[in-house]
Amino acid sequence: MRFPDKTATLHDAIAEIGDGATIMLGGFGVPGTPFTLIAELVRQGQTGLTIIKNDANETGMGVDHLLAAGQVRRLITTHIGLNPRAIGLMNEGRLEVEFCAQGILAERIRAGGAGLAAIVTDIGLGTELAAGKQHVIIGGRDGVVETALRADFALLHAEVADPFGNLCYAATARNFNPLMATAAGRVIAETEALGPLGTLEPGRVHTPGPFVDRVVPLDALTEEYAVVRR
Amino acid sequence: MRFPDKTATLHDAIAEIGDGATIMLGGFGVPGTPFTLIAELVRQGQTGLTIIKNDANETGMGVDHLLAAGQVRRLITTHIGLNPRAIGLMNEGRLEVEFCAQGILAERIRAGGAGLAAIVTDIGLGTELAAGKQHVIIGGRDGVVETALRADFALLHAEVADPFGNLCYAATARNFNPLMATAAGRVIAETEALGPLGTLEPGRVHTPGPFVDRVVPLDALTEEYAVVRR
Amino acid sequence: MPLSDARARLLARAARDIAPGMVVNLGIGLPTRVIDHLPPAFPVCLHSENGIAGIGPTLGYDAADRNLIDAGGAYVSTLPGTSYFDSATSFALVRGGRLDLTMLGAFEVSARGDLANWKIPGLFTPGIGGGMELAQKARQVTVLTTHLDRKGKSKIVPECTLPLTAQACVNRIITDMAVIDVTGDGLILRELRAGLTVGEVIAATSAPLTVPDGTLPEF
Amino acid sequence: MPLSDARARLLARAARDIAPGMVVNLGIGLPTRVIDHLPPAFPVCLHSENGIAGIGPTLGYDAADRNLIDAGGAYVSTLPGTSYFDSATSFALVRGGRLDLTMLGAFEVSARGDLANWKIPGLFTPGIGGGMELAQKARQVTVLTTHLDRKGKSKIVPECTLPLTAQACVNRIITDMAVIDVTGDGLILRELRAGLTVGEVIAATSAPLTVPDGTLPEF
Repeated sequence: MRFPDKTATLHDAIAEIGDGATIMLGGFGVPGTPFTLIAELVRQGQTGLTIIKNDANETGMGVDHLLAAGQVRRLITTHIGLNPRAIGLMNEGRLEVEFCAQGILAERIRAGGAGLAAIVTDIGLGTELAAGKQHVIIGGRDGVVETALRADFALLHAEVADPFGNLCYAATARNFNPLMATAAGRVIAETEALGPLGTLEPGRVHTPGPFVDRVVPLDALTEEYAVVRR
Repeated sequence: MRFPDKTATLHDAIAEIGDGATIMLGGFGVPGTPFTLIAELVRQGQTGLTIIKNDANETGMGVDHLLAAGQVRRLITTHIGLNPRAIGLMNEGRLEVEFCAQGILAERIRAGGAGLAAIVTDIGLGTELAAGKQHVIIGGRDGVVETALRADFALLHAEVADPFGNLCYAATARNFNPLMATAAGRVIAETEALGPLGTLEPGRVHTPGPFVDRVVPLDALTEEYAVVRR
Repeated sequence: MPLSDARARLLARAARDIAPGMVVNLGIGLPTRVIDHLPPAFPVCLHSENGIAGIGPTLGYDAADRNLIDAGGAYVSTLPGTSYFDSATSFALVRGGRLDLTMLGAFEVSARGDLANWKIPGLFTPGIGGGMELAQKARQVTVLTTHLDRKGKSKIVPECTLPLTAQACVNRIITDMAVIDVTGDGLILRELRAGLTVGEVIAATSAPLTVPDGTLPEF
Repeated sequence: MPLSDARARLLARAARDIAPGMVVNLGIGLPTRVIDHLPPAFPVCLHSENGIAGIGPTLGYDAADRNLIDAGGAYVSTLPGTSYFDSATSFALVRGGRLDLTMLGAFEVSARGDLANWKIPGLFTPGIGGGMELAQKARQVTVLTTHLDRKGKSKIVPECTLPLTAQACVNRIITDMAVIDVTGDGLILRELRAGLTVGEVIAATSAPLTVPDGTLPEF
């Protein structure tokens, strides 16, 4: 037995995405953000996108390019404080923004990946984030129903991958990547290093190959991946 | 900065458990079952226990000793087909057994560990496993509410640990261990190898130290851990 | 035809339903044996619910790793590209739609694809294990079973009498007599074991069977 | 007393609330600075919600690892015993009760411990980030803040006017003027910054303060 080879070119991997798609993007700040896949999405110009990402990156980086190009209709996120364009577009009513508590965003994505319909939590009770959401009483206690999130595509950034799609993430670049890897119809991972099958010991794999559809090896890392000097 | 040392003797770690406790036990079959911690629990003789474990092991192994000693009042599990004593006690009404679908048991434990109240799933709809459970409609579809599980104690088996409680599991000995590590008031891990802090690279850790309360290094592995020749 | 030969044909036929690149979970018993009928180096990823994808060949006791089993307790091995994960991730793979195919045994399969394979009240109550989620959530669910039980009664029934594993979950039934698809229009006979007639299969099946026009393929 | 000195006292006082062995999350801004006031080799595990436990010293840009930041974006380092994990596990640690203490900033804290620290409608809407779960679920929630806002108004108020981060979540407030506990009986003044009188603190606090009998400790 052997495993299928899922390596693809940058162009072909992103060309599968159509207008109006819902796309999860890995990353928390710079680490784990798939800047190269995002840049190709900007180049190809798909529009009307719903983006699910922890944050909106910073000016001139990642999600900001999608916003500048007017490709994003809706953003599901936890914090956009470092992106004035995102805040501006939201305030002007040109970008629909749904805020989640960070760990609840993680759980909603994970629930989608795990084939669950929803989770029930007490997070947000008594605040505006629980307003308008379905409630359910569990064991006598009020709970907020947080529905599962799935996407048409997940774009991830890995440190090391093999052609079957086994992925390993560096340090805090892990963040939302392994969760999103489970929660999209098609999962596309860019990787800094691509090794043959067997590169990753079975116990070191962060995202198992069966979750991944396309592996795009990166030739080089652009400036966006570098240390940010503020 | 440094981290607290959580190593403990076998006796002291298990002596914290009182009669009537709810205890999660790692393992799926032999791999990952904390046989030494269980043996000490049998030796100390706490009674009226609720055990949460994937399976009931086999005759003469692990959970079977607790059943033989009459220490278990209730068992929450997925499959006990390899333990005739468990089936017998259940049929005689001397052991209360709650069966869960295996992945739903995993999710209920995980939900407890993640501080959620419940998950909502379509697993079991139209079968006796959903009978009597709370339902909720999510986006127009019927869902079963599966409540989160937590325990007073979780007993785990690790391959490698450090004194802070960072744990790594071998091969398929991982199974329920990392989930249970998050879901108990007190988490006790036996380990085949104990190394100094730094033994485990940060990216290789399966269970982060903050989840663990006691680390019990094993002097030797008993026969129960060995390959089962059927 | 001796049963062992009929079983070999069943297994060989089942193996042909595994397409290159699939992620597959093979249930305990008959389904596990399908793997022996795949060509060498066939590109398939075998999943087991205890937390492994990319299972390699089964090992004897002397070569076994005590920590490396499949969900049935067999000692297995790894291949380049194998991964381990916890039980939550293992079932995320199943329920999240990444399991292309599961092959499962059955006590009963109904005309609309209900499956009963886990409990015989009063006789056999081992618990459901991972079977419910495999049956309910794999993209394709194929039942592998002898057509008749030990008493000679059809296992393919109008309605299941035993507690269900999952409702309307089975897509295909492969037996030692026939290949039958479960469709919105009921059960459709697709293939016959070599040497059997349509009449013999219909006679052995207590649920209604639709037989397409023309000659059916044999296996 | 210059503000910088008052702030240093606030931070030093806050550091004394970190007990050996604790798992602690320090919010962005003032709370992050508490770490500089701990003794060397103090046994504490710093958590950050982006997926790290056991944070080591902050690094300058030249020594930084581009993949190793805390939730505030500072480049940090590891120690022997550090671990990385995904965002779901990171918040399992918080919501599951493994975070012993968080120290957070505030726009407003109410008499019953409601916290508002994330949104000023019309002016500042960055999103909640991880703050809601830290405030709601850490075993101990301490607010570190200047006692007065820039306009000289009390940040400790009878009722919050801004959108809440979480209800009744704050256990203790440490300011540049006082240490105040939030209890079932309201706010209790526990300690004074050296040189201040009880009257001065009461005058600077718009919420009712209970003052215990006897001399209050100074910090």
